[in-house]
Amino acid sequence: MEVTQQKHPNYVGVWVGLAVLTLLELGVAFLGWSKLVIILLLVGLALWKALLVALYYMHLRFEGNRMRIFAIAPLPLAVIIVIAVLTEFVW
Amino acid sequence: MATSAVPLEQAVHSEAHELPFIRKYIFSTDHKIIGIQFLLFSLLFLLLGGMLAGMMRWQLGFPDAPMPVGTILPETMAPDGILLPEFYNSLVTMHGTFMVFFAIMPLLVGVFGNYLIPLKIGAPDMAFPRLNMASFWIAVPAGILMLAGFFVEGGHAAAGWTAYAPLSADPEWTGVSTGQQLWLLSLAILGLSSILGATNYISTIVNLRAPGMTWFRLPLSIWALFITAILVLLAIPILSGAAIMLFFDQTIGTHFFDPTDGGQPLLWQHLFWYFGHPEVYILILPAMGVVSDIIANGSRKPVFGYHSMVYALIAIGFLGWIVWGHHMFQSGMNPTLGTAFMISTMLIAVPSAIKVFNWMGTMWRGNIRLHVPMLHSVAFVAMFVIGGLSGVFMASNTFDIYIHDTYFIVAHIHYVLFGGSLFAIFGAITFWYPKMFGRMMNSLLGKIHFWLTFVFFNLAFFPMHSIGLGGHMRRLYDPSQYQFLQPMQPINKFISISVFLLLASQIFFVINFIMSWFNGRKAPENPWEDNGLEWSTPSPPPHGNWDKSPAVYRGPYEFSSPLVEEDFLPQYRKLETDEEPVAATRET
Amino acid sequence: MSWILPPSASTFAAQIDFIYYVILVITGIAFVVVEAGLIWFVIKYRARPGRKAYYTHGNITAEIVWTTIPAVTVVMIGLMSGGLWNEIKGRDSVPPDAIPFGVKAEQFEWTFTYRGLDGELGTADDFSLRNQLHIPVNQPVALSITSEDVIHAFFVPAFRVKQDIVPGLGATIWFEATETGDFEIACAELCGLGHYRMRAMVTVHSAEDYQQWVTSQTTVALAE
Amino acid sequence: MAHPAVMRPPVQREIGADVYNEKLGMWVFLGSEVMFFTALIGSYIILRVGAPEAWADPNEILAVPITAVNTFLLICSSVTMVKAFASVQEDNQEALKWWLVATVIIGAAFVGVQMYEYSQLVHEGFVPSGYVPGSELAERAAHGELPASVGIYGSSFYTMTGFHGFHVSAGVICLSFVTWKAFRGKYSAADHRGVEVIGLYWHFVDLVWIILFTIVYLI
Amino acid sequence: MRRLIATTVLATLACGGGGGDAGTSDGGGAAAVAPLGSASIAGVINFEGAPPANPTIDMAEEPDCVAKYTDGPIDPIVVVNDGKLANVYVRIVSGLPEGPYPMLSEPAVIDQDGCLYHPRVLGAMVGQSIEIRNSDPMLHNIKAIPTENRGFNISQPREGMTTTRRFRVPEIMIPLECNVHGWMNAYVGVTDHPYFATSGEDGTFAIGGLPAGTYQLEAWHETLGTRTAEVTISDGASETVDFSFSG
Repeated sequence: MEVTQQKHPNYVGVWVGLAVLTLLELGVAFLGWSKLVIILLLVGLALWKALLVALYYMHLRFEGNRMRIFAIAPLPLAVIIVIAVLTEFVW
Repeated sequence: MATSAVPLEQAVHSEAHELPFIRKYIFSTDHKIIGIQFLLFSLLFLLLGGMLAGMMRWQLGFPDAPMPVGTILPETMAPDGILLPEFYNSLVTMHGTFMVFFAIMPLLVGVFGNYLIPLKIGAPDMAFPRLNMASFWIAVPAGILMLAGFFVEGGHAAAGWTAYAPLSADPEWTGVSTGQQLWLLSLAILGLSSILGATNYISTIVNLRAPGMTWFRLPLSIWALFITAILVLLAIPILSGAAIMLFFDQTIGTHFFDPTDGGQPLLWQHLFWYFGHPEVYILILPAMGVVSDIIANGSRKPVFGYHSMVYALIAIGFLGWIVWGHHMFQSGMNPTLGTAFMISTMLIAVPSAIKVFNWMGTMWRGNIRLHVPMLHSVAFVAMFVIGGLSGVFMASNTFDIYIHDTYFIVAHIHYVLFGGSLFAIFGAITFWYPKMFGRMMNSLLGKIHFWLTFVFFNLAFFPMHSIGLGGHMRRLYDPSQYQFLQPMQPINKFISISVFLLLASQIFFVINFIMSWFNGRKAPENPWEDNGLEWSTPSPPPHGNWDKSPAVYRGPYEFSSPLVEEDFLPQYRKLETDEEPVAATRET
Repeated sequence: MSWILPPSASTFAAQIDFIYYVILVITGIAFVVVEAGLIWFVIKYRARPGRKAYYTHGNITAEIVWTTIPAVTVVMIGLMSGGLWNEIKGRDSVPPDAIPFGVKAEQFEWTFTYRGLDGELGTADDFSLRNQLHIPVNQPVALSITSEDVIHAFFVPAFRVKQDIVPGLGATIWFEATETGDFEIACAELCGLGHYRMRAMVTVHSAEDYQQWVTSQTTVALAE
Repeated sequence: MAHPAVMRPPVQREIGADVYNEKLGMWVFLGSEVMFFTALIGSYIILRVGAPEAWADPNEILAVPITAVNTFLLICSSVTMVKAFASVQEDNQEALKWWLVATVIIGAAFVGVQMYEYSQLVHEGFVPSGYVPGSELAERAAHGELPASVGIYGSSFYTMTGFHGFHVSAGVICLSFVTWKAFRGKYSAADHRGVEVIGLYWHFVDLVWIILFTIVYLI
Repeated sequence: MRRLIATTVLATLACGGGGGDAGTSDGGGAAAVAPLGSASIAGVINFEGAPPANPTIDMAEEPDCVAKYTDGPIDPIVVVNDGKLANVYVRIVSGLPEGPYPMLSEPAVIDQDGCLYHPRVLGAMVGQSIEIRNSDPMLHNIKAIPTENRGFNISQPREGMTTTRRFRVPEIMIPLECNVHGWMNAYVGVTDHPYFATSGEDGTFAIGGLPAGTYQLEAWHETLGTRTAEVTISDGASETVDFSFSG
């Protein structure tokens, strides 16, 4: 039914990738580095995994732009509230 | 989401033949029936909310005087007919809750969203009819839970409709435990209903538009409902999340909003208003939409600046997300944030102004028919302007220091929600009543109801500006406690009496609504000589709305077009010059 | 039914009221224009048989005009009140020479703590009064307010002062009274069934009266 | 009687979002889910920044190894789900059924492990309101090995993971329904909307867990 | 519509949903039980040493209350009249036969007068109605903060109002407070039997209607702590038990 998408992406490959990234996360989390670096790394890895799932498993990679817009539309709102409230503590 | 996985044709087909009463009128999947169900549901709560307001006003106008028939209230509410402060607080809370969540919102989104969207875009039904039915039948238990709160030990929620923590988080501060929990539970459930509804509206408008119904041929009412649906979809979950956290604070001893153990009371306000401000636009955008339709019809003239009207709607929908802090100017949040929020709030006045001027532009050089819907719509514009302008005072965070939490705010919100939304709702009900029930509403009763409502509404709420400027705090059980408020007591009396008369004048609407249902004048297919697709099908429309889907040849507001000698040119009327639209409605 | 603000008794009040009157004039004009326009249109263009409305879809120039004018106006209003806002509520707006007071808000009382003669809060000669605040005139005062239970709001109408007091967060506000006399303090945030009774008085003394008053109170406090 | 656009998906796909209703609807619904988890996760971040002292280091209170296993389980269930989708696209009914069954089982296993994790934590004395007085963890806190009070930590931990678990459970139920239909041969290469739509939801829940696992357990 | 609301309220009240006790009589059955005996215990609470000074109350904001006092209002925490201590709550802790015990049909009355509670220490039986009165022309709210029972927080905005509440479980002691007047404190002792008493201004107390037996007594004072005593009485006899507290 998805005419736009003939051959499947390498789902198993993505799965391996996710597993590896998870292991990486576990490694990083218990390194003795400064908290900030670790947090940044972990967030980076998490986003990377999230992106993999969204692009391949949820096939955003193969959707039209309209669907991509639908998918990312709420994210700015999520960021706005968190940032705004955090300013209470930051300055 | 198994429901949405059900292939739609089954849903539609199974409805085709004649159905037993219960499937046709109770558990119906027909968007028209569901719309009418929402109408009755929310009108009931509108009535209730009005009653609660009446009790409050009695206490404010005549403190210490026993309320007429107040003695039938139990002593936990009003011993010998005089309200108790705790019950007064419950009234404050529940009046707000009923009106916002169970009256205005379902009236605009639930009723007109359901009824108009498929009819106006030329679809046989919603994209997910069963989901649609679910969204109504989830709303009902929410309403029942909300009502139940009045009858539990400790009374109903008494922390205001904004339920500021920690007052709402710990029964110790109010003596209310079960009531507050029911309140939160009910809102979480209602939230689910709204989200399902919004999902349905968006999918329907995006996917089910009739051939030729391009985005910029959509009536403004549909545009407004579309933006509203997006706001509902994204704002309500925030409330649900916050309500659940507060519910856990109440029941299983979590500490989200409890400052003594790392919690943050301000977090509740941020979450609530991050939902709450889009909510404000959820409550006004659909009203703006239907009013645009009715004003164009009443003026027999295309909407002035259709495109800028659409862009204004979108702008409001977007700006609505970055202004929530203006509810919290005095809450002690970061003052720098305060300034930022003030600017964004000021900006949101612009699209509103654009809309007002465009409505006036639409009436300018029109051929205005002052039928009842038009009366209400013009009143909407007039009242909304007052509400909008008084908003500028509060948007200035500095002057807000003084009027925050005073009756000035009360006046403002009622000019927007009553003067605005409710007038639009009365207009819209009268306008689409013939389509809904196949009968016209009585025009004379309608005019009487309009003028009484209009006069008493202003008599009731305009003076509130003045006492607000005098510093009169809101949510105050007995103003006479303060010396500086005592001189305002006469005005309070005056307001109260006006409110009673305002409530009384609604009787005309109730009578008109019920009488016309049974023996109103039979309605023709297109009684208002309007252009929308809904007028191309019998009143009331059959199941599936059309035998074959209507084709759309032009925009929704071709009134007084030079192409024809009538002063209206429906979207579905094919002129020789028109070509058949292709099924694809993709923009180019 | 008046649009005049009640008498004011603090330095802020004058400035805040000015902003109010500016906005009042601007919005007043807009109000008259729109409402008059509506009424005029309804009368002038009411339906007449055999007449057709003027067929137009709008006018770009008009749109631009009535987009810009409101935009400019509101932004100006915004900038105007923004400056004053920082003066009143900015993070470090409290003048150094302001007299410090401790205020405790709880259901449904205000407790005011005075620094006594030694000019220090938190010392032996501090003394507290229930629902009574005494301050000198023409002298900035700083109240550090904390809440014991729920959110309250410290509101002195005559001073145009209002601040929510969030438990665990507290707030420090400052103002300078310009009139002697008694003024009412109200709780402006619903705080429970006794909210409407959460009322206190602020008494503004002339400088010398204030000194005498503090002296007398301190001696009493030390006596106990 | 009804509008052809509704009757046959191919026609609809011409219209609007370029996808059939159910898929569009699911994406729209996921939008609201994003905002719901924003309320929870956002609050978590805000509360944690506001009161860092109330949070214990990773693996101090929460058991990372067991949840790491759980994470792996969820990732696996995602790949089985997407495999099921791929199979139905190729009209491979057998593969579809068994991949779906596998997904249901792994999903249920995830919920089971989470239940076990909760019971362990409660047993050690970590509950939504903080420490259980006199419990093992409370003791360690008394000796300064753990934060003195973890009320807000417990509150947000249980609420967030709990609601994710709730979503997984809901997913498992819907998946079982879809699996049942698959066994009745309701899906084909031509029309497999149910499989794709539930898949979207399932992957979304997995995606949320990826975020949760990182910020709740690892940071 | 208002009528509809109200009637439904009443309906639910009737089935006990309304929280307020609109005259429903708990333990009414127990009232039928005859006194278990005729023995009685009486005694005096002595106070040794100099009684601590009670703080004065700053009532300036409530002239109506101040007017009720000749010399400034004092917070009666420790009330000693020539060596006798008032407001001590004495009850039988153990030694009683199994219930049911005779129900006290008279309500226990606590009055708010001059912005103070009278009495300051009140004894009540489980299910016995506690009648709360407001004799001040102003708002008092009454907040009960129990640990076993269900608490309440009600208001009496006008003079002469009375509200009735009951407690379902024995609890020693339930603090009552008024949040409008932070100094107002009272304590309610709830027992499942009627054998308790509170020492009056003269420091005396008396417990009657007891069957013969050996009883442990406990005397409770809000700041001075508790004292216990044991006494054995035969039917119809009357024993004297004195307690003594010191500052």
